[in-house]
Amino acid sequence: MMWQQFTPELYHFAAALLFTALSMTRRVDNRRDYWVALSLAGGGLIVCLAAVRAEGLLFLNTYKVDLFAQLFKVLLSMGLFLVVALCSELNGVARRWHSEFYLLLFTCTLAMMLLVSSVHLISIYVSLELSSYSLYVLVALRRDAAMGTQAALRYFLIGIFSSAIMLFGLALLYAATGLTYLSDLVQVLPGVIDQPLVLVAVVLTLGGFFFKLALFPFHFWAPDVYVGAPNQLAAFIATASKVAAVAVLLRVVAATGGQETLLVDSLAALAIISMTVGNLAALVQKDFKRLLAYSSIAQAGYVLIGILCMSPEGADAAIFYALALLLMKFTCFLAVVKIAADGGNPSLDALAGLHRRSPLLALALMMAVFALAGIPPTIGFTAKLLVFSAAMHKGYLVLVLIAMFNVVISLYYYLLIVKAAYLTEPAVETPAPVLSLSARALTTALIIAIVVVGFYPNPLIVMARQASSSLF
Amino acid sequence: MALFYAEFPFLTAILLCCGAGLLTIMLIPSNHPQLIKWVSAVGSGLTLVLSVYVFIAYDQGLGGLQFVERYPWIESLGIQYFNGVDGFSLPMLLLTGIVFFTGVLSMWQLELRVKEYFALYFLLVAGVFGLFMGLDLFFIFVWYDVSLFPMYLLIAVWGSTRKEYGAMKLTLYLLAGSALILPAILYLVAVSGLNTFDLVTLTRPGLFTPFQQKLAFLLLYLGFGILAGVWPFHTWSPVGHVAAPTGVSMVHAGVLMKIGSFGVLRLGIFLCPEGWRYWAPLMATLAVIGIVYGALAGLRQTDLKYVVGYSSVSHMGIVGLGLATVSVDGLNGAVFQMFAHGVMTALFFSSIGYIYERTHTKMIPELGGLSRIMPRAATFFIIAALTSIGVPCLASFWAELMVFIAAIRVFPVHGVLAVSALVISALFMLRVIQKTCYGPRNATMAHLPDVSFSMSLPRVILVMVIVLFGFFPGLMVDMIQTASVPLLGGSAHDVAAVYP
Amino acid sequence: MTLYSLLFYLLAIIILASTVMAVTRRNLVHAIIYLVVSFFGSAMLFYLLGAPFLAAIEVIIYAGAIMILFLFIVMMIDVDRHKERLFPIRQCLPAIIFGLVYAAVGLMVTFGHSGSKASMPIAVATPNAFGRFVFEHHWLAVEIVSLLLLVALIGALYLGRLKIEKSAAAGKETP
Amino acid sequence: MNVPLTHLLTLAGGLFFIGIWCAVTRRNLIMVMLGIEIMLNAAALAFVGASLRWQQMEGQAVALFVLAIAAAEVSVGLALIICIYRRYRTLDPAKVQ
Amino acid sequence: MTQLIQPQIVWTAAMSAMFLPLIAFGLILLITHRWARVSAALAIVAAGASLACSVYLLATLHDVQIPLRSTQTWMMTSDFRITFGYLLDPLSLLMLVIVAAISLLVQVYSLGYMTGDPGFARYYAFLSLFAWAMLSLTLAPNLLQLYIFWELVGLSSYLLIGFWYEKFSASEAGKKAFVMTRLGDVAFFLGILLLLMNLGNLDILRLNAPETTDRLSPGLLTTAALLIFGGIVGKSAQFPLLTWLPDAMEGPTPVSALLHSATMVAAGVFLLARLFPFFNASPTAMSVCLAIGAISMLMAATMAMVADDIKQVWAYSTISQLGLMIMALGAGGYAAGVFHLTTHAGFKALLFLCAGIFIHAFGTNDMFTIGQAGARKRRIPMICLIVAAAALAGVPPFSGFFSKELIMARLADHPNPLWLIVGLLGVWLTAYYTFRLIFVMLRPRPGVIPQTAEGHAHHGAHRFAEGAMNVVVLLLAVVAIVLGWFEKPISAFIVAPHSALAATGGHHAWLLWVTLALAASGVALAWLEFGRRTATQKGFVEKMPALQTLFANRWYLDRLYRRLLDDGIYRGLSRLCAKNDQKVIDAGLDELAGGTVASGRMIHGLHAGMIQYKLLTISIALGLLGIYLLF
Repeated sequence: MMWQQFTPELYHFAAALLFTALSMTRRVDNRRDYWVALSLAGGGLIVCLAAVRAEGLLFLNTYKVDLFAQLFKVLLSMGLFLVVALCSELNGVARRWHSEFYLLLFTCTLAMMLLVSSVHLISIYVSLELSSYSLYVLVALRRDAAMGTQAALRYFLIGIFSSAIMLFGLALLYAATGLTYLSDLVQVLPGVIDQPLVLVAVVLTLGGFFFKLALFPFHFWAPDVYVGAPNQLAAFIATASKVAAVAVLLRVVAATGGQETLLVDSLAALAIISMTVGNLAALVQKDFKRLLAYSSIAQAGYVLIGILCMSPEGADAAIFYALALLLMKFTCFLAVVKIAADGGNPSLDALAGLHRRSPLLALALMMAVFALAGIPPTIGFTAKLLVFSAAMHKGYLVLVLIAMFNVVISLYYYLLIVKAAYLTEPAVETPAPVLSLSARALTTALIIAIVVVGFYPNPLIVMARQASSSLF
Repeated sequence: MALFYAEFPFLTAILLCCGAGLLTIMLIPSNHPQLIKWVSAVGSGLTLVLSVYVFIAYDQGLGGLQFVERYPWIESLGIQYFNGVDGFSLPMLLLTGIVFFTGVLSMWQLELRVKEYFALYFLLVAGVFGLFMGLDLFFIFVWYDVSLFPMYLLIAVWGSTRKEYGAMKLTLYLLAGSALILPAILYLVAVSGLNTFDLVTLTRPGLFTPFQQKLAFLLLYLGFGILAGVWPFHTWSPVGHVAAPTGVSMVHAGVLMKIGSFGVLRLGIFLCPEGWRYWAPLMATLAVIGIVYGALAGLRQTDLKYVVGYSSVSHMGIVGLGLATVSVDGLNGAVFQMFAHGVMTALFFSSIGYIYERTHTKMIPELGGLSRIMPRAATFFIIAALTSIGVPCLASFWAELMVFIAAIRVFPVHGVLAVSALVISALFMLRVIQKTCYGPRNATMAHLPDVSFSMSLPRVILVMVIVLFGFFPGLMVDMIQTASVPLLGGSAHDVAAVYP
Repeated sequence: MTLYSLLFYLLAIIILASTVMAVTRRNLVHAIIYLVVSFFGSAMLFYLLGAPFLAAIEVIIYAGAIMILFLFIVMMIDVDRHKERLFPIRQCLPAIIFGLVYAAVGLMVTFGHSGSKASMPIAVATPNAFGRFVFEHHWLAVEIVSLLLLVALIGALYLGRLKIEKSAAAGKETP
Repeated sequence: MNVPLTHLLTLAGGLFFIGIWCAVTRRNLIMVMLGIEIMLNAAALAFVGASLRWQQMEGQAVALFVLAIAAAEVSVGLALIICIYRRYRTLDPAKVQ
Repeated sequence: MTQLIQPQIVWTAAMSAMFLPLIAFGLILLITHRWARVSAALAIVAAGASLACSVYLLATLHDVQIPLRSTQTWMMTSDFRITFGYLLDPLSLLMLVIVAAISLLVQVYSLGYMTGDPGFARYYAFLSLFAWAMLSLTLAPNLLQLYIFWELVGLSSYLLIGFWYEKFSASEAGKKAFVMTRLGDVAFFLGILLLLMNLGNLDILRLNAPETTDRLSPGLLTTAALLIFGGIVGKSAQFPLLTWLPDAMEGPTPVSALLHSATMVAAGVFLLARLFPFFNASPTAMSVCLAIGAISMLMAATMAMVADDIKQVWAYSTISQLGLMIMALGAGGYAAGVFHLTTHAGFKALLFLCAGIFIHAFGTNDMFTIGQAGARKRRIPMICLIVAAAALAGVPPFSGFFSKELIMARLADHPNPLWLIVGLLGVWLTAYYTFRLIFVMLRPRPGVIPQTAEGHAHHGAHRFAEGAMNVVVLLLAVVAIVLGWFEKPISAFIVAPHSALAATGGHHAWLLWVTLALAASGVALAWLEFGRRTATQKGFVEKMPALQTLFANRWYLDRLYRRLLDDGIYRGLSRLCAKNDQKVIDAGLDELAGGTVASGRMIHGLHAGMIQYKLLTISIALGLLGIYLLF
């Protein structure tokens, strides 16, 4: 019985093992790795979908399988599947390391799945570390090794620094309460949150998750890593990794009960600084991926608003936002990958004339960008609406106003992307990005998803509500 | 039969016309521009017919909301797909239908990226229609943005003078407005504690405290005010209009600016009547500054579109003044002015578009003698200008009359200033007419052809509308009355009895 | 003051002092040696705190394996050629300021916390019990850590081979 | 043992701070790593102390995992540092750009 | 009698009188604008039918005691109903007939005058538009309807003055006329609103009722009256808004005859008469009327003394005569003012139309040139011109004599003798400048006869054109001759509703002789200076350069306005606003955007720093957070 609930994790573990084995065989053809990975990732998605209604507590209550976790597992496996689908031309990674690439990708996904289900501080910590280490190594896999190792070093240093901070926070938390199970913390924490030690402990603990979400001040890795990582991996970091961070943050923050205004205020301050810093810095970017990195810092700020509400509405909003981010960011990176077919880093100028070279891709990019900017009727708007609505129900009018002004600032660079794709003509005629039939189908599906989910989000919101009900 | 009409979703049908038009255009290969234009014309014509039908079929005796359509949409948030029309939205629907149709016809000569243009155009107009008929705050906001964001591409791709700058400025500026509107909406929904976005439910009196109303109204007023060209948030208007192509200018100045004032009316005034009364002096002051300032600043402009842009600022000031008076007359006048200004500006831009297309200039000093060169085009322009200076028996006059009556009663000083601005606006428009249409024929342009009969169709329609409502203002005012009188309490018939 | 507490304060002073020394050494080898002393102190403290198994592990892994690894690397890449500036002012000044802040916050936090003023009881987790506990309660975490070590292994392997490839291809990697 | 937890936490805090100080100010990648190791050690110390305070083994278990992770960290980190050193011939983070 | 009148027929007649020209206007614009003759025919038929209806109304209703009123709602907003309808009382009936008659005559005349003009159809359309607006104005039963058509009349005036829009001066004059009258209209409109606010009603009959005026406080009454008088000043080109009318002569001469002398500018006086009891209730307002009328009359007369342009002379004279009428009304001479309006309409139209014939024939406006070119040889217009001039100068037995007599008598009744003196001075000046012109034309200066191009394109229809014009002027001359004899019945007719006000003034036998003597001396002086065989043709004013410049420059009023407009509005306020828009608001926004981007650049720069700085930032941020949380 217990193992059935653990199927998605086991599946991905097995997949990772398979790639471990594959990495040891002689390389015949990269296509083999791709197809294996794609089918495995597809299978993983199906498994996760099948297991979505599973429920139970495993491993002596350290591991909780509920709708919340299973939903996020679906999102994670979807993210993995989408990213793997982009890997048909994995030119950013040296050919001989493709198996390791997939291996680490699956391991990372597995780690995140463990993360979203963990309800014990130890398992949260170690699975967080596992996912981080997979990513450090993945980033270093960039074919242009100078760029890869550079980015990996920064990522690594900031990562371990924040994980050390988080660890110390956990230690303080443990010292103050003597509890390690989230379920216990939910009971006790709201009562003791006004103690300075607990407050500091919580804030330090959150640092590790903020790192994952690329929130100020733990966001410094994002621009370098997005640029330094292979494009597909950057897509993975921007999507799946964020989704997992949202999930675990929701779990942890919800445990604090939301009664302490100091904590809420400081989170709000971080959210505001994060979005402001992200948006302002993104204004002047020329490199598409770096721009997306800053934009994701800003988006993290928006998500945090939903999280800091510590209310069911806020949790719904954050969950929905995670899904939205997955779709929007992935669509952007789809464009990145397709435009930079050689695996390089496209600049904004590389988008010039895209509307002629590939109207579909341009349309998808435009929709994704508008969604990121939060313009209706796209999924991004609905997500923002939910987040802001939740914040407003808590009475955070000023926060919402500031966030909305950030949205306006962000619009500028999003429009620059649209302008690059739709208005400017390329100085040198560049070949049209090759979109296979399946890629076309994928792109179309993404466009439709972005618009339809944005316009009629009701089923998903209902789903999110059910999922978040276990948090409070 | 009546049952059938009541049940047929006419309002959704209008939206569907836009949607179907959009899809059809998307499916037509881009190498059939003529077909695309015809599809656009048919689609927009259908919306016009439908909006005229709705306007006529509305039962004025009954008043209130009619043609109501209501389906649950996002239940957990209390969001519904909720459409309906009343005396305020019907003029706007009619206006949109007219401007949409004539806007399509005015762009018949377009050759660049025809498919994309009309697709975006349809999207834009769908947003406008949706907003005017929407009664759910969520949808109102969605439509608001849907009507704004195609604007960027429409201006930046098909525009002219400083188009990228203008497009960026306009889009950012207008969406900055939405940065105030969305929080205001969410704030009201949150403090109501009703978990609904239903406008009608939220209008229930006593739902919000005076402070909440003041706060929310201010946000809504500033947010929508940007789009309505309220001084000092008006500077996007000249820049944007100069940059935009003809059809877009028409829709933008003609209809989109109305969204701003309509938003203030529909959201601000309906939801926060206390706030409305509280901020009315501010509104009136800004409006009067806009009226005078727009006319004065326009006096020195040399670009025709700048001129019209500033005149729009001035005219929208009249709308604002009407709204600020908190009286039935003021509301009637404001809504009527919204309609009249919409048609008039559409006519303006349509004529200027034609002139620009032929002469390749819209700089006033380079023009002259147009009345001799292209009499029809010049006539349309002159009629628009005369409407703009408030000549009686043209639609705008009545609106201004009502606004002034209301304004003098409530804010005497503001009213006197606003009335005095009539002189400046006359000076301003007549100067433009003199410099462009009159004077000796410009030899370099002498060979240019006049508007052909078919090409003058959109302008003729607009002129006819202006004259029709100029001679029979009752058609419109009676309609608006059905909404404005209940809004301010009291029924139309009681009030009428006071002064036989 | 019992012997235990005396020992604790002694160890605390040793640990802090040797760590400070480690941090302020210009010579990396010296720094590492000081750190080893600090870690030994920590191990003793672990023992004192009733974690004999951890104390052993600390000596073996931290003071042993990890520090040796550092030492290897330091020796291998002969950093002393580069005269680094100890504590550049641009980093030092903000660090001093936030150090003061930390001190204030830390004192406030630790001494403001009422529950931990009481002296701690003495207890020992025998390695046996500890091992049983870890594998009963946290075998999932153990598995995860093992995976983590695998990933680290692959990473080290990859990174190690990377430089060989690089030197072979003279700066430009072969795909 | 008659030491209150507060004192232990003070010790851990001091170590943690020295670790941060080292990581932040020493212009040497190896010293940065060492600083972070000190931070981890401080956390482990706090965990073990708290474990004693609450008479549980959870804290000790965490410390165990911390050691394991520190090992992994060092291996990956030092490998990276070597790569960097090979390329830039320096460990000064200011010059590794 | 009343029971014999069938309301249905009256309604139909009034409505057709008003709307037939509108229909003609619409038809011409929409359908027949390509066919000049059809358009003209349409317009003339409409005008003729209007005249017929008017005459019918006058005939049926001339002895009806109670004014007939009919209104229907045009538009209704909250508590205010804007109505459209008609008010048939002696004043409006009289005015209706005048307007309809002169419209028709001018339209017929224009057949000749405008032959061959490319804008022939447009011209008739505008004339019809004017006729509609003017007739509706005349019949307006309430002030708002009056205001609406008042504005429309202004519009048609604008269109007609700028009819030859290719001429800069014409379009400029049209603009000027519109804007200056607008200035007055704003005051008028404000006055209307003031009344509306305080009375809730704008019905003219009610306004004139004593119980209404009693309800208003004197201050309010005076304010309202003065504001409305502002409109009158604008429309009737009184001081200080008088400079537009001379410029308005840029329009075709028939237009000047119709709009700018006989009917439209008289609308101001008409309004004053219309609201006479209302104004009468405010002595201050009446004094202001008197003063403004007097100033305008003298000022314009002095300008006329030095003008060489034949139309300009008549334009000044129009202002002057309108001033006189306003004086008359201001002095309480209701019948005098209205009767002078009537006679003036006839003879001033005649003056213009005669002048038009000369202008048409010789292609110049300069009276000296026209004289040299042989104006004398054109008998019919010359005689008619003399008849009209005599009427204007107040020479018996022409119509002007009678009406002026009435006015002078009225002024003599006024307690302040100043007004009588002013009026008499006006009489003398009028006689002088009128006959100055006549003598100049009769006695051409010896010299080269300039070979002027024939005015407007002359085609085959030449004879027909002359015929049409001559018939019209002859008709009008007859009117100028005979109208004076109907003084008594007309006065009685119009005074009827205001019998309470029609205080019969004392009879001043001496005044008749004084007036006659003054008129005669004026004519004589004109003859001395211009008409004698040896005359130098230089007036006594022209011998005084200072006065000559002052008068010729219209007392520098024009220049003053120009300065105000150019420096005050264009270079001052307008520039301020435009610059503020560009340099402050817009530039501020751009700065804001630029600043945002610049701060973005700065923040981006911070991110490019060394890794340790980032760690440092994290630490500092945590420290700050700690401070916030704990302190």
